[in-house]
Amino acid sequence: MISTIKNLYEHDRRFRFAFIVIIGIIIFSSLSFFSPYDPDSSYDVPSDQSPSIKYFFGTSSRGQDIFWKMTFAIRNSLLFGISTALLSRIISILVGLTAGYKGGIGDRILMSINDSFIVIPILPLLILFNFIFQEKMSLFLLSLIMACLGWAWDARLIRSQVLSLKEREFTRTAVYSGMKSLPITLKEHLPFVMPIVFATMINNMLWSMGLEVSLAVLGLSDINTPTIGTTIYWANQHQALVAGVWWWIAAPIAISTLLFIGLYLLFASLNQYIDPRTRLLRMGG
Amino acid sequence: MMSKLRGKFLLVMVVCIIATWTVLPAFAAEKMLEVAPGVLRHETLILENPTGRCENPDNFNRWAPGMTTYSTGLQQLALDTLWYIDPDAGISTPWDNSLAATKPIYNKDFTKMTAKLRRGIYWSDGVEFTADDLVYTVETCMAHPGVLAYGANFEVFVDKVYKTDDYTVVFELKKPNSRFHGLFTVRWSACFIMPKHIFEKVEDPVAFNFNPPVSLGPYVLKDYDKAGNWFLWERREDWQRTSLARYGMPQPKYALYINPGPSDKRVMAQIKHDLDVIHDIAPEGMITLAKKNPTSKGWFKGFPWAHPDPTLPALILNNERYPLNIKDVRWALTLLIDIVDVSLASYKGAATISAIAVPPTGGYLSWYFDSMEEWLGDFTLDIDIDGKPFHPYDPSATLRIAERARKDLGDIGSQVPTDPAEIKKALGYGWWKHAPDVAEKLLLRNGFTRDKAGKWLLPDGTPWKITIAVEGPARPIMTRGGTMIAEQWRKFGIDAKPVVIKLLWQSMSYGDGDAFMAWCIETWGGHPDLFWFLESWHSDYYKPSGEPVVFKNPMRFKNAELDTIIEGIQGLDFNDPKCLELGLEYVKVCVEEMPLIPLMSYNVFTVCDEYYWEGFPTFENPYTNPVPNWANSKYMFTMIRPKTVE
Amino acid sequence: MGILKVENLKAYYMTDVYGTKRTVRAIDGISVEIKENEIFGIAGESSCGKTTFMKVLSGAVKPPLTVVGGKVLYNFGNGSLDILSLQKDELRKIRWKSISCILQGSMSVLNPVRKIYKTFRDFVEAHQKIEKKGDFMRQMRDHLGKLGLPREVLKAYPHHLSGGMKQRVTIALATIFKPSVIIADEPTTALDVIVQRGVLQLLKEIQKEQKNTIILVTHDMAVHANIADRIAIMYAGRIVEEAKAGDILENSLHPYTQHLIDSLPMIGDKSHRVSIPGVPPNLANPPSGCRFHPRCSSVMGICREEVPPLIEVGDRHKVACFLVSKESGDGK
Amino acid sequence: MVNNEKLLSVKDITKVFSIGGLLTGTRLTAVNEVYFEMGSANPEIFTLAGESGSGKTTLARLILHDIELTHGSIFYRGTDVTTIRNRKERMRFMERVQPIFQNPFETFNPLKRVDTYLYATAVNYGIAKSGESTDGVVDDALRSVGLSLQEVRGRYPHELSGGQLQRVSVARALIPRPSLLIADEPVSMVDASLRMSIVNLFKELKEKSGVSIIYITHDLATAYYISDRIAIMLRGNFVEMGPVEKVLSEPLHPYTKILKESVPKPVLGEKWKDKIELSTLEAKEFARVGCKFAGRCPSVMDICKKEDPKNFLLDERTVKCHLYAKQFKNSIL
Amino acid sequence: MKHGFFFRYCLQRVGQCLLVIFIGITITFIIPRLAPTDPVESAIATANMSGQYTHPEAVAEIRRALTELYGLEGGIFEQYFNFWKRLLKADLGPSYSSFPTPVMDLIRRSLPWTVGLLLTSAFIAWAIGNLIGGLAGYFSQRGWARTLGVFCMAIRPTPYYIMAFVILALFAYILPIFPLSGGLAIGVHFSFTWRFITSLLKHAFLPSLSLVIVSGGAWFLGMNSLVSNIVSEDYVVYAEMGGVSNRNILFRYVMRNALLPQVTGLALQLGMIFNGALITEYVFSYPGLGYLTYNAVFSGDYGLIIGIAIFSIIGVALAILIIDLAYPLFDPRIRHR
Repeated sequence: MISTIKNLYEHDRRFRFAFIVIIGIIIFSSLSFFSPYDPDSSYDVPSDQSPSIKYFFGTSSRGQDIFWKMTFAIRNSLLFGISTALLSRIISILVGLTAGYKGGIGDRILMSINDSFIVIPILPLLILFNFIFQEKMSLFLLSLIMACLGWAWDARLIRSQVLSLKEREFTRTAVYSGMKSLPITLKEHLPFVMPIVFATMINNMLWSMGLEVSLAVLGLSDINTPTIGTTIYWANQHQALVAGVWWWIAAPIAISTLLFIGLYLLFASLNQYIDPRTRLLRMGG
Repeated sequence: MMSKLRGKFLLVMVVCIIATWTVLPAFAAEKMLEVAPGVLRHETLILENPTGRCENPDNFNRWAPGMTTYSTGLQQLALDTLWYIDPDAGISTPWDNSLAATKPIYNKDFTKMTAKLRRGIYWSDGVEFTADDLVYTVETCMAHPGVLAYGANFEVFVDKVYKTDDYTVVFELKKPNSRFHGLFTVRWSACFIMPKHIFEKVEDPVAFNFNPPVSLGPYVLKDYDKAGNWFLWERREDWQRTSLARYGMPQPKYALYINPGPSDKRVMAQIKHDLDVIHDIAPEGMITLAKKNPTSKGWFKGFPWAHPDPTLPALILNNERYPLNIKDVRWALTLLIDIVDVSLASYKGAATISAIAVPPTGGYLSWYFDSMEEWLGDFTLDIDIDGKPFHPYDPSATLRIAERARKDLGDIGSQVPTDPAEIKKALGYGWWKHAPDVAEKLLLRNGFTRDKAGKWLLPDGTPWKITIAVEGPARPIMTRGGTMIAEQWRKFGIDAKPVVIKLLWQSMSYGDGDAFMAWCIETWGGHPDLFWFLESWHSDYYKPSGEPVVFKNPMRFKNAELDTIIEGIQGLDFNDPKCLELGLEYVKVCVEEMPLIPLMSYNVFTVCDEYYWEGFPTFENPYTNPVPNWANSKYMFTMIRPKTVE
Repeated sequence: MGILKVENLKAYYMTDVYGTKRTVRAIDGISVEIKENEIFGIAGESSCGKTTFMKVLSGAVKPPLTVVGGKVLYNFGNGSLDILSLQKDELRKIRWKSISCILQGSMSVLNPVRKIYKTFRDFVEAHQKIEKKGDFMRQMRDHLGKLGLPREVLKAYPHHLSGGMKQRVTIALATIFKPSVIIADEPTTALDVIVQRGVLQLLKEIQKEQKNTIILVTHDMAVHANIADRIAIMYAGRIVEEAKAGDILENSLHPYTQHLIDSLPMIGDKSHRVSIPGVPPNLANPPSGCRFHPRCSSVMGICREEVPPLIEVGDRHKVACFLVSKESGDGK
Repeated sequence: MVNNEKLLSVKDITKVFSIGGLLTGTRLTAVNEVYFEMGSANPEIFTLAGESGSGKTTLARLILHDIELTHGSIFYRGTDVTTIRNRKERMRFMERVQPIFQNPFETFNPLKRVDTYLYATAVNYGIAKSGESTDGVVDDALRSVGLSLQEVRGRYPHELSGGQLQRVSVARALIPRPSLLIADEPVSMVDASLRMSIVNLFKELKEKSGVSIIYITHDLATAYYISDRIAIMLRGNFVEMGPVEKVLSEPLHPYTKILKESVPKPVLGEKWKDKIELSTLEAKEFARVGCKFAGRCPSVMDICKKEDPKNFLLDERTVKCHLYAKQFKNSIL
Repeated sequence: MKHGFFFRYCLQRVGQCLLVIFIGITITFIIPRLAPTDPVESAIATANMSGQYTHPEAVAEIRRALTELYGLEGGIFEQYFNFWKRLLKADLGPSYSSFPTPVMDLIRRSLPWTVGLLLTSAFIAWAIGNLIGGLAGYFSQRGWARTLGVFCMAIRPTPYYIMAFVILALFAYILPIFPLSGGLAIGVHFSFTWRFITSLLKHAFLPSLSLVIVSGGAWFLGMNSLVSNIVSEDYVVYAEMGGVSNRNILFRYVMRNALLPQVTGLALQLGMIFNGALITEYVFSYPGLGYLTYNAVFSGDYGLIIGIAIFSIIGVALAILIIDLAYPLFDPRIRHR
């Protein structure tokens, strides 16, 4: 693990940049544990102050120091994005591997369900879920629901990859070595599927965090939990865009843009690193 | 060589395509001199329709269920009814006999009401308006009770309705009702009169679209958007044959009601002078307009700009829920609120606060607030602080708000009034003290405790949790205020949380929650009578949680003293001065019991742009309510004047 | 001189993957001269550098492949031309007109979503203007007809064609301009024997008719035996023996060549045959001296230390082995 | 009961693929009523030879029960293997019949150490119980192919040569001590200099360990070199089957003749003389009614284009060609 | 025989499509039944909120009348059965917030706007994103390609709401070139006149631009990486060896092949239409389905929400079906195999 990072850090410029950015953002979000203000308190500082030495990112119209507020927001959004992405990755890997490897009726059933999830419009569904759970709708629950809705396309990608892996001779070697289906998919196929998993992971994070913002803009998320979405929600409530409090919106966007370029490059370089072809080259093949 | 050339050619082509695509509609940049073909901008008043986009723009049947086009100018400019009460001062008086020639005439025991109608009023298709129309309206609505508007009301009360001549209609009532005329009295809206000659030809008045609407008001529908974004009205040639003609000619030849989109866009549109009357925006938007558009005018000349609606946003507590059923607890929660912060959070200080259960608007300032001031100062809670009874009223709260606002607003802080009398009128009289120590005592004596971390526990030792339901972006001001209150309670150690409930009014109706940031007290504004909303507070109409409430008692508040007051008002004539006395008694009961925590009037940032038109109603000249979706905003049309645009 | 002269060519793959630096000496000092109008066969096993050699010969040198030293000189009748020092445009001009290629894996060299005639057109258009579409189609049909291919293939997609047909189509594509040199890298490896026979015969006929030089690379000695005029044997990035086909097959001098030929089974002969012992060398870390020495049964001390030079022993018969250079007297 | 003596008996098996092309769908008979037997008394090497698309790999997969057959039956030592349903039966079958694959570099997952497959095989078939005895079993198997555990342990596929990998592959297949190996083009991806070592290994396995082998190849030279019997396949049919010396030295079927002639020989002066006819579209040949070779057969007759020839028993072999119908009446099947 | 296969393939795909639609619609039927929404109470609450006086006794009467009118009786299975019965007659029931207007009418009114705006934008974005992405992937070493890449990466995480708003502010306010809101100028109605067309284009431009930037960016990134894989394919290398011009290689060899997976992606993108539309139409006050959804959300009209969801499901499933059936046009290999 550490040697991997070291290796990448030394030899991949993209990784180096991404690594520094991500670490910076992680440090930034963990600063939330040392925040002098509660995540939900307001009017702690003068409102509408533009960025300065005293308030790095300025203050909001709600009298909050945006710097500290963002530490919470980024932490929550990041956790939200990661948990949604991880959960949906697990589902899509399970479905993709099973459907791809088992084939037959099981595959057809799984793929029909899968396709249904592809065509269901997510936003109206999330809105309906919001009606159902009302005040019980927490960020965690939301991530759970989104994970259940956001796996389908990626499962398809994984499945098609497994379909071709299944035809490769080493799969048959494993079969004739007496290995059972599950170990075959997990041990033989998963490593080849990982690049897709990583590539879709970043997309899924983008997607889920984007939807979180959309829901927040519509007032359909937990407005007490600071996230990128609720930050924009509150800024909106105070008409920050026309009122000229641009830093209230610029701060979350700048950080999330940085975060995503970081994540994108991180996964791109990581993907290249774990790509079977490069792995072979690395091993001297 | 060849391929090189082709490569360049391709590049040029791509650039061209992109360039055309971006520049193509650049010739769209034309100055808006015409609103629509033939409709000149300077002859047109453009107003915001706060309903936004009307999904079903073809339906103008104001009486049918599920109609969404009432604020498109329909109820403001095309419909009319017997009486109007202005929430402010009115052109002459708040009361206006519109289609009626006189005030309502009741018999002694209020079982019969006679309405005299004005003569010489004509529908836009040339048919004269007569008693037949009124009788027809009542009968048609009664025939579809619960479906056509007011039908259910008529069914409850009206025994018989008939005309004695073409200009006199008599209502015989099933039971005494001293407020029956209220059904035909516009404050926001009321039962409008149907054109009999149109509706009687229709098979099903419920499914009828009433398109194009035949107008009884001074404007007729000229054109509308099939997609529901705009509605254009044109002044009637025969505008003199309408009730409004008494005040002169409506000045704008055209009125355009539009959906201008989210509030940021309304601000942009007004700065571009494309929107004359904004219905409402966030206080920050108002401040932006105040800074950027010198012709933008609010109700007040400067801070707090907003027009106070005769509506009282309050923290509606569910009086059935433990421990909110304990008076001490309700009071403790009240004393935990620092109204200065709430005002700043919700309105940036531009709130008109109210300590009592009536909105601080229109005539109510003198009728109720002036009258109550002394009593409130003397009022004590039955708890001793330092051996002395505790006086919770704090008359200086608004002064502190003004001071804070002045500081917060920066360069336009100077607009905040400094004169205490002026502050009173603009920001309200006073509020309850922020007294956590007293609240603590109130709670402790009811057996509440704090745990080690300082969190409050219920007497049985379980943590105390409260949710405050807010509506989210649908009502930003209240969401902001509710969130602030939750924060204040939380800081005191109560686990309070604001939650966005999309269907707030529905869950409030079922009593599904602890506290709701909403309103259930609405008044005439221009008339002191409270019966309008108070009637439903009577214990006869009480509904327990789980059952939907009837009308305006979502607190589920039951009080014998209040019942007496309500019954008292019911027996009095609408204009009897004793009503006000009983109203004051009601206010006292609410102070004692605190069934809901009154906060402020619903200040609406209705901003008028004096670029094309001037003479909009203001606090100095409060001839009508400027809020453009209210039916009585029609009076504005006769009072404004075109401004010569350079 | 001949049409192609390669002088002490060295081309290495230099990779740096996350700090793991590797240099694969795929071609390590090759000198060869190829005459006009002959089929020159290059034989060798997998990863002996023969495909790399073809890449360099066709001027397709892209990182991580780097030419470390040497020259590749062509002579198309107007002076010698070092393909490694040409500008992109100059290279494009001589490609296909003077040098064309038939690549290994004909299955994937044709654009799968393009009809054959369109691919032909792309290649032709790159070098000359097509005035009329009709003329062009007629020319192409004629060209295919001469090669004995059905003209319908022009309207087909690659996936419609069998592997052998695809390979023949690529041959047709490679010979449109009657290039002086055709580089054919394992053109028949993936083909069935009957098809292979057809393709090889086709190549031979073209060569006869168009009088061009074909550089044919394949690991299959039997193929060389059937078609090549001269054969060079490559081992681990070097040429170990080069001679007329007959000499290689019947009078080979290098132990590797001898082993290779001896190990080939034949129908009608069930006598025991053995493989060359040991494993092919790793070019990232090749053995010292003669690269064959770890597997050679006649290994001597000198073989481990010095690289045997390629010397001419008979009628244009060259060999790089100390056994031979000792016999012939000196190491010249 | 009769089948008991036979190691393997393949009866009339047919495999039809439905190729779901969008506009031109076809049913493709990849294997057409193939019949052969392998005795259990003496181990033998039986070669399936043919060009690509002849159905030899499909036949191998059918015998291995990797794919379902359309009809026919396969008996292994008297048990019908087509009825295998559960894992237990399948394991028992795989213990006896093991495959060797074409590409040694593909046989093992490039990201895994090769020995893991050896250990997995030993453990899964219950050949070895404890850790040490597993080492022993694996080492024995490797030694029988001329390698040792030491050389292989911890190595990744790319660290071994193709020849070595193919040996490991054979070693793995040998661990459950099968009596039949099915080797699908085992040497086509192995360098020429190493090829013979693998081929010799098969010979050795047959002779010393008594393992029978089905050797699938397109290379007639190696087929001649090691096998006892050979079947020549063309578009799913066995066109000629019999002892290898007979079939390859004096082929009867025109296709076998052309095939044999087309094999290039590494000797001088044996160059091809006449041009040959090549098929342009494979699919056409599959769809052909009558003899599949009729399209390019030099001795084609009218009947060839109409009727599928029968198998004629002739000179210790079967030939599927109309040419011999007149000469011999004693057709089988 | 030959047609049989095509027919069977189509039948199979259509069957699959129907199954998917069935499952999708069933899911959208079930979920809102779990929600505690009550259209009758919503209607009464709305009237109540808007300050219309109702006598307490009259409220009960209204409640009774509306329950009957809305037809909300019966158990869940009965409702489900009736739901399908109506659905097969293309009836989605009444909208509660605009009672008794059928949901179908509301959707029919809004659908052309959304489909027009989003379909066009999706295709433009697809075309431009892939074109530029392909160019940038092919010339990946050039400075402009890298700059574009970074730009697209930066665009993606920007919340769409903000992006749309900034575009609006820039081109309709700061540089008042385009109208602030709506689908058509005031007084303009559907007709085949120059005025109508320019008005339509003018109003559609900004919303479309915002969509194009966002999804074009995604296509760009996707195409970019696809191209960088394809440039090392044999047929590309071979064409380069044959001296085929860069332009031809780029378009006919690289992009043509890279487009194949992007075609499938387009089908999916069409599915995102219904998600993307909501915020776009809200910001630009564009009178399409998204705005309708927005209103439905704020009035708790779940009948309408389900109606829109059903439309979306059918639309997307059909889009995928069509692209699947048309795919052989793009990939000749599918036709054969």
